[in-house]
Order: sequence, then C-alpha cells, then structure tokens
Amino acid sequence: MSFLPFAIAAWLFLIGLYGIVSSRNLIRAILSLTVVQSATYVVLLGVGYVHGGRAPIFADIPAGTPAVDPVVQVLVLTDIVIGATVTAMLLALAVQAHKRFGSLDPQDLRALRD
Amino acid sequence: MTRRTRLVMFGIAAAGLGVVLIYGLAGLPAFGDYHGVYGHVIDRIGVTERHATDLVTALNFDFRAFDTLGEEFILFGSVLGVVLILREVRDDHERPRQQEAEEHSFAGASAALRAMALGLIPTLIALGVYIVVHGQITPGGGFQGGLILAAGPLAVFLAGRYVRMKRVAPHAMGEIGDAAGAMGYALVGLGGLVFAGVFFKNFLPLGIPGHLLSAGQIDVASVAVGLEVSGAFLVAWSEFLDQAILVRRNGAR
Amino acid sequence: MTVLQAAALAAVALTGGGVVLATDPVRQTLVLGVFGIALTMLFFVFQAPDVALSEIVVSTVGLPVMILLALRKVRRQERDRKEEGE
Amino acid sequence: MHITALAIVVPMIAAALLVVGRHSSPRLLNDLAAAGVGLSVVTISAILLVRAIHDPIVYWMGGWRPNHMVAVGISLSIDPIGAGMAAFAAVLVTAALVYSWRYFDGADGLFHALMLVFLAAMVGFCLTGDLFNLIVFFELMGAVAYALTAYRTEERGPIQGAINFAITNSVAAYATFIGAALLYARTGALNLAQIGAALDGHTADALVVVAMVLLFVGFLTKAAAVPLHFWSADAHAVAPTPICVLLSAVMAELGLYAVARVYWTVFAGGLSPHVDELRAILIALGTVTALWGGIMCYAQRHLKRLLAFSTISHVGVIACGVGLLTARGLAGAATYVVGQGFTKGALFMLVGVLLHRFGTVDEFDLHGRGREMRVAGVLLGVGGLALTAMPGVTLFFGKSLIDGAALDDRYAWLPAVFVISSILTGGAVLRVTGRVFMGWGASQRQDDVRLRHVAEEKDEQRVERDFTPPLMLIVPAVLLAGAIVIGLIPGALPAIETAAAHFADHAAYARWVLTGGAPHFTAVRHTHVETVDYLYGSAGTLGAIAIAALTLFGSTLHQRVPAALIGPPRAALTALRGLHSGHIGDYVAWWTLGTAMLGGASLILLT
Repeated sequence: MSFLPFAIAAWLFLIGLYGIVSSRNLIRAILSLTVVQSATYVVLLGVGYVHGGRAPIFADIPAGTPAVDPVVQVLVLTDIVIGATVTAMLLALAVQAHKRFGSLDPQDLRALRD
Repeated sequence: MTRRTRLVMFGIAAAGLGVVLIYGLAGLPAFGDYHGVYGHVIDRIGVTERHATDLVTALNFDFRAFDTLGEEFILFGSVLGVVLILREVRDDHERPRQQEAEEHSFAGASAALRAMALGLIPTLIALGVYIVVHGQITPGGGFQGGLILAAGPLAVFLAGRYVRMKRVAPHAMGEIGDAAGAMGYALVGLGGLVFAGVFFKNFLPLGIPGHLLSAGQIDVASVAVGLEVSGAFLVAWSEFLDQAILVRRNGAR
Repeated sequence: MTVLQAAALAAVALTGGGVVLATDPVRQTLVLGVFGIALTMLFFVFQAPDVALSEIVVSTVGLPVMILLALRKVRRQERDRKEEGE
Repeated sequence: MHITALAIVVPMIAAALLVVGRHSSPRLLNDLAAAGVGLSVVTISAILLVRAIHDPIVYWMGGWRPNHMVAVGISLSIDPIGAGMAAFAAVLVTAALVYSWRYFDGADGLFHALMLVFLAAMVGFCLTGDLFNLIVFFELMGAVAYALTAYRTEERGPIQGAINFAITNSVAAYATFIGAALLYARTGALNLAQIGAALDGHTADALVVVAMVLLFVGFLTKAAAVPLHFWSADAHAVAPTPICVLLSAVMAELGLYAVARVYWTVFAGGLSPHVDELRAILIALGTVTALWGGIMCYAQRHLKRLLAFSTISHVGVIACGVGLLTARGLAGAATYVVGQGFTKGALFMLVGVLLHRFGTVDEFDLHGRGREMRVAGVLLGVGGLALTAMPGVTLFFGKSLIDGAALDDRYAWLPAVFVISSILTGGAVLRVTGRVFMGWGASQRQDDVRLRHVAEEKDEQRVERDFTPPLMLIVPAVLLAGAIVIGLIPGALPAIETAAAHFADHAAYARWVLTGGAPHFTAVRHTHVETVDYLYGSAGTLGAIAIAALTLFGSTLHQRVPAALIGPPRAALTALRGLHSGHIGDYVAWWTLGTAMLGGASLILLT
C-alpha cells in the first residue's frame, strides 16, 4: 500500500506516453503530455509526505509540529508553471499546424520526411 | 512506420520502461516515512530567519528564489513564443467577424450567466489581490493570485463582450505587465546585490511574522510575479481569443 | 495511508487514463478539468495547499480556456475549408 | 564575486526591456542592444573563467551558505569548464545576433528578446551547482528554443519541427524531474555536491541507477544521441539560420556537458565499482550515434539537414569522449566541443548565405551556382577540411586527446569510428563545396526522388538576390579562424587538461562547494600529440577528400560494381532514412525504446 503513489505515477507516465504515440490528433497528444507531466507531481509530493504531518505553514500551528517536506512542494509549483506554459505554446503550434496542413493528424503532417 | 508497428514497438518499449521505473521507485522510502534533511532545516530556520509562516512561499521567493527567476522567464519566454507563433494571422488578411466581435456571445451566454460573470469580476480581482499579497502568510502567492486576477477580464468576455474585454485589457498592456513583472522579479534579486551585497539577499525589513508587510523581499517578489502572471495569461488568452474570432477576409463570409 | 489519500490517488489514476483514452477532444478537455480537480484533491490530502491552489487555477481556468479556444479555431477552419470546397 | 549573477540576469532584464519597447524601438536599436548585451555576457564569463582558473568560485544565492554542510539555497559552482562553456555559448549567441543584423528582414524585438533569454538560460545552465536549478534552466533553454524554431510560422516545416522538438524534449524534461525526485528522496539534497557526498560510500542500488538513467536520458535527448535524436534533424533543418547555429553548435553540446557534470559531481563516488560497465554503455551509445549520424549526413542533399546530421555524428564522438569517464577523455571532449561548435556555427552561417542569395538549400538545385561567390566557397571548403579534424585545427587536438584516452582504456577500435565520422561529415561538406561552388559532379540525381520537404516547401527566404551582406561572410570567417587557431594557442590545451582533471575530481568538488575552502587538486600530467594522432588526422582528411571526389567524379563507378554488393547497403540506407518519418508518435515510441534499453542495460550491468 505504501507503494501506491509511486505505482500510480508510473502508470500516469506510461499511459501519457501511450496517448502521444497513439494519437491521431495533435491536441490529444498535447493533453496526453500533461498527463505524463502529472506523474512528476505525484512522485515529488509522494516523496516528501510525512505520516501525520501538517502542511508546512506555521500560521496556525506551533513551531515544531511535524510537517510534510516543503521543498518538494516548491519543485511541484515550478513544475506546474512549466507545464502550463509549454502546453500553451504547443496549443499555439497546433493551431498553426492546422492552418498550414489542414489537419491535426500527425500522419498528415508531412513536411519533414527523410 | 505503420500505426501497427509503432504501437507494437511502443508496447514492448513501455513494458521495459515500466520495469525500469518500478525498479527505481521501489527503492524509495515507504510513503509517509520521509526524513530529508533539507526540509527540516527549512522548517527550523524559515520562520525565525525569514519571518514567513508559509514556508513554501519562503522557499519559492527567498531560499530558492533563483529557481523562481528561471521559472518566471520560462513563463515570459513561452508567452513571447505564443505571440510569435500566432502573430502572422493578425495581419491584413484577417479581421474580426463583425457581429461576433461587437457582441460576442460565448457558447450562448444567457442573461443569467452574464449577470453571474459580471458579478464575478470584482470578486476575482479582490481574491487575486488578497492571494498575491498574503503569500508569505497563507497558501498562495504571486502565481495563483496573478492567474485569478487575469481571470477578471476573462469574465468580461464570458459576460459576452469581446471588444470590451479588449478595451479593459488591451493586448499591449498585458504584454507590458508580463515584461515588467518578469523584470521586477529580476530587479528584486538585483536589489539584493546592490543593497545587501549578494544576488537575492533580502534587503527589506523582515517585519513581524504573520503580518501583511512581513518577510522582506518575499512580498515584493510575490507582487512582481503576480503582475507577470496576470499579464502573461491575459496575453496568451487574448491571442487564442483572436484566433477563435478572427476569420479570413477571403473566406466564406 | 489514509482512505482519503487512497481515494484521491485512485481518482487521479482513473481520470488520468480517461484524459488519454477519451476520443472526442471537447470531452477530453472536460475530463482534463476533472483530472485537474482530482489532482487538486490529492495535493490537499498530501498537505500541499499551495500546490493545490496552483493546480486548481491552472486546470480549471488557465488551460481549458486556451484548449477550447484552440478547438474552436480548428473547427471554424474546418468549416471554412469545407464551404470553400463546395 | 559581485558580478557573478549578472551574467544571467543582465540578458534577462534586457529581454524584458526589449519587449516593453518593442512597438516603438527601431530595428537598429534592438540589434545594437542585443549584441551589446551579448558582448557584456562574453566579458563577464571571460572574467569568471580567468578567476575560476585560479580558484573555483562558489556563489550562494541570497547569501544562504550551507548550514553544517546542508545547502539551504542555490549555488553557482563555477569551475573553468563551466565558465568556459558559458563564455563559448555567449560568443556564439553574440555571433548569431551580429550575423542576423542583415539576415532577418522582418525580425522585431521578439526575436532579440528570445535570443537573450536563450543566452541567459545557457549561461545559467553552465554555472549552476544545483540539480533542480539545472533542470529549470534546461527547460528555459527548451521553451525559448521551441518558439525560435517556429519563427517562420508561415511555412509548414518549422511548425512541424517545433512540435516534434517541444513534445520530445518535454517528455525528456519530465524524466529528469523524476530522476531528481529519486535523488532527493534518497539524499534529502538538491545541491550537486551535497547529493554526491551523500551517495559516497554506498554502492549504487537500483534507485540511484534509475535516477542516473532518467537524468542522462533527459540530457541526451537535448544532445540528440541515437535513438533519442529524431527531433533534432527536423528542428535543426527548419529553424532560421541563427537559431540553427545555437541549436547545433551549443545546445546539443550542453546536453553532454550536463551528463559530464552530473556524473562527476553526483554519481562518480557511488558508481565507482561499476565504472567499466558504465563506460561500455556510454561508448556503445556514442559509437552508434557517431556512425548513424555520419551515414545519414552523407546521404542528405538538403544542406541544413546535412549539417544537422553531421552534428549528431559529432555528438556521438563527444559522447565517447565523455563516456570514457577519464579526465583525458573529458579534456578531449571539451576541446572537441569548442572546435566543432565554431566550425559548425560557421558552416550553418555559410549555408545561410546560400539561402539568402538563391532561396534554396538543395545541393542539386545549387549545382554550379556558387561559382561567382569565391569567398563563401573558400570558407565552406576550409570549414569542410576543419570538420575532418585535419591536423592543426582545434577539432584535431580534441580528437587526439579522446583517441589517447580510448587507447589508455583498451578501446583501441574507437579511433577508427572517429575517423569514419570525420570522413563522412567532412566529406559531405567538401562534396557540397565542389558541387555548388565549382560546378563539379552531377546536377541531377536520377535514381532518387526529391525529398518531400524540399519539393513541397518554399524555403525560409524564397526571394533570390544578387548580393550578400559582408557581415554574413565576416562572422563565419571569424568563427572559422577561431576553430583553427584556438587549439594552437600556447598553453590552451594544457589548461583544458588541467581544468578537466579538476572537473573530474569528485571529492574536491564536494569540498570546495560545501566548505568554501581552497581545493587541493592533485598535479595533472599533460599529454602530447603523438605521431599516430597525425596519422589518424590525415586519414580522416584524405578519406574525406577521396569520398567527396569519388561521389563527384565517380558517377559511373557504381555501374561497374555488382548489383548484389550495392543492393543490400542501399536497402539498409533506405530503411534507415525511412525511420526519420517526422511523425511525433514514432519519435516518442523511439524515445521510450531508447530509455527502456538504456535503463535495462544499466540495471543489469550496474547493480
């Protein structure tokens, strides 16, 4: 049971990759990419959790109360911003791709073949 | 590769990667048994030395402020990227669809929805500002608050006024907010260099823990980030909005 | 692990799979919103309110607006193209 | 030192200012400001380099010094290799900015701002001493590069190239996040030195090995090692020329820099019992990359794609240099990076000249059309020779060091791989020089269909012109001069060897970062270029000239070779080319396969 968060992270990573590989629509691939990323949130927060720990906010709890690790939370915050911005840029690219190729199916994007 | 070959190859590869991941993750301490030294040190010195009660915000804008500098410029650069990628379409061969541009109805916004959205605006702005300035005390900070702030003008659009939204939040203003916020955050770091001798070293009074004006640079940094984030999201949204509303002049209508 | 945590994890696993497996893009966007809410719940029960707040604003407002507008643009383009073709 | 952080923050602030004023500031101001900022970063990095040669520098952001050996803040941990890479990146960004003065007619403040953020990201990436900070700058580099790749949105190639680039590299970045999370869980630290110190004395288990694999895979994706490289040939071929220069000459190399940095600071202690096995894995990877890239390079007729594959081949060579896991191999890799970076940057710029003039980069379309352009022709020929690692140029000295390190480690066959890489990549450039500037060889290829993207795409500048702005030739000429001269500067090579030996001193790094004390390095023994190195170097150059001549003048040759001999290699080449399909699903499937293979091999051999 104590492995559950990490198993679910692995699941999210792989199912997200599957979504990108199998996608016939770029927007679906982009949304799958956000699922891949959510695996990193779950791993990071799972790592820093402490049984019975409180949130690392000492506004209404006395100093010295056991708290969960604050560092991983900061890393996840950065991670979320990165994810949102890269997704925004990819969506913009998808809009342009549809304009130029007339399709969002990666199979129809044929500007670059060797 | 055909779709079938691709999926078969991926299936094999994913099974392998799954095994690798599970092997690695299995070495982690059991969930809930974490005793890392970094977090403990921060727990110990965060409140005493930084007078911030939300240690996540203290880490974000003080101990690891330099990471956040990179993060803010990822946001800044990506939004420039969105502008760059979508820029071509706004030149002469496209123009807003007249009737929709003037009185755009978003997915059939009813009168009730409009009223609700209009009522939402002041709430959103108040909430956004509150979250930005209280980052060092309670959950939230520049990023979360900034995004909520940007949602204010978005609600104007939900209320059915595309042009009015553009008037409330002109594109250039969003862009300047984005750039000024990013620069402001960098200047907080530079302030540390100039007034305290080290980049991002706190140079502002620490105040009393739990009070609004406490925790030194954290509050200023949080405001800068809030400005940047709200500008950035406004620009990005309005770029996509333009895309959805603009049509080709030589198109069907 | 508490029951709440296990439940939130299960919800994340299920909705995450749902995002990938949903076929229609609009439905997928909705599932993505639900996935975001599931993640938010998970962050709350993992004692990470700052992260939860970030996730909720990004996944219920920040991204869906862009995705839906992008989809609308794509759809409009498809319609225009069809009309031009006729 | 007070100026340390300025190398990163000055270009950031300048970028923000350029955006604020972008609707009103004239083009000239943007150009001058961006180049000026580039130059100032060159200067700051050079000062840091000089200081770091004397003594490495630790700069704790926010003044948060380690608390009983526990880092609470982020450090810039600056040694000569890091500062040197930063200076190298700054020089190339400045060169690309100056080159684009006349290149982009439509560039506005956005281009300059993004270039400066790119510069800040690269410098930060080189100087940081914190694992997570490294990943943040890695992502920053990526985000800006995706946007710049798509700069010409009116064309199809750049859009598709940017999508493939962004998706593949994002997946790679998420892998590094998980790697960092694993290490953080084990050690409770994010500072490289502290993680390394915490892992010392424990034999690496599955968690550490998997963390290493995930981090390396992320960095190697950016470096474009086979089979994680598919995105790069696309992106490098479609990005505007100044961006190609940065992607090919700097960013790919930075991926390998990160592998080296993370290996020696974090893993060198815990993995020391298995260093031979890890070396075998990395060298296998490098060898495949060097050969795959070389073959694909020679098979191209789209000149930018040709150069992109040549970079992949060179990345393979550098990966071998790093992968030997010795100070000497690393010194060779560092020298090679400088030589290849300057040469490749110049070559991309010269191809940009052809594009500017004729509106195409197809080798056969350009047949004989460069006869009037003597300067460009001579420069391209010299660049081609430099790329063969001709004795005397910087690349040659780098290769000699790696050769020496390979022989030290019983990899006697490795120099042959490097010679093949030199022959194929240098020979391809010489072939192009002959065909385009001398009009030698065929102007049509009968037996091959035109590449789709050449046939369907208008190139980034479709207009033809009858002039070339002098700056577009001066900048590559200066870079080429650098590529030839740097290795000959007295004392440069011994300094690189010393720096590499210090870089590879795992224990000393932890000490100077965490305690701030002066490091005690062991004395470094310098090596000399030997006769056999000149033999290898000459073999590469002569072989390249021979293969180019054979292709240009031996067109009837293949008719005399029995079909049974020519058929299978040709079918194999067709199959190899078919793998580069431009389909993002394929690329991510390959990425997964590569990661699984690297992970599987590491788990079996290293635990």
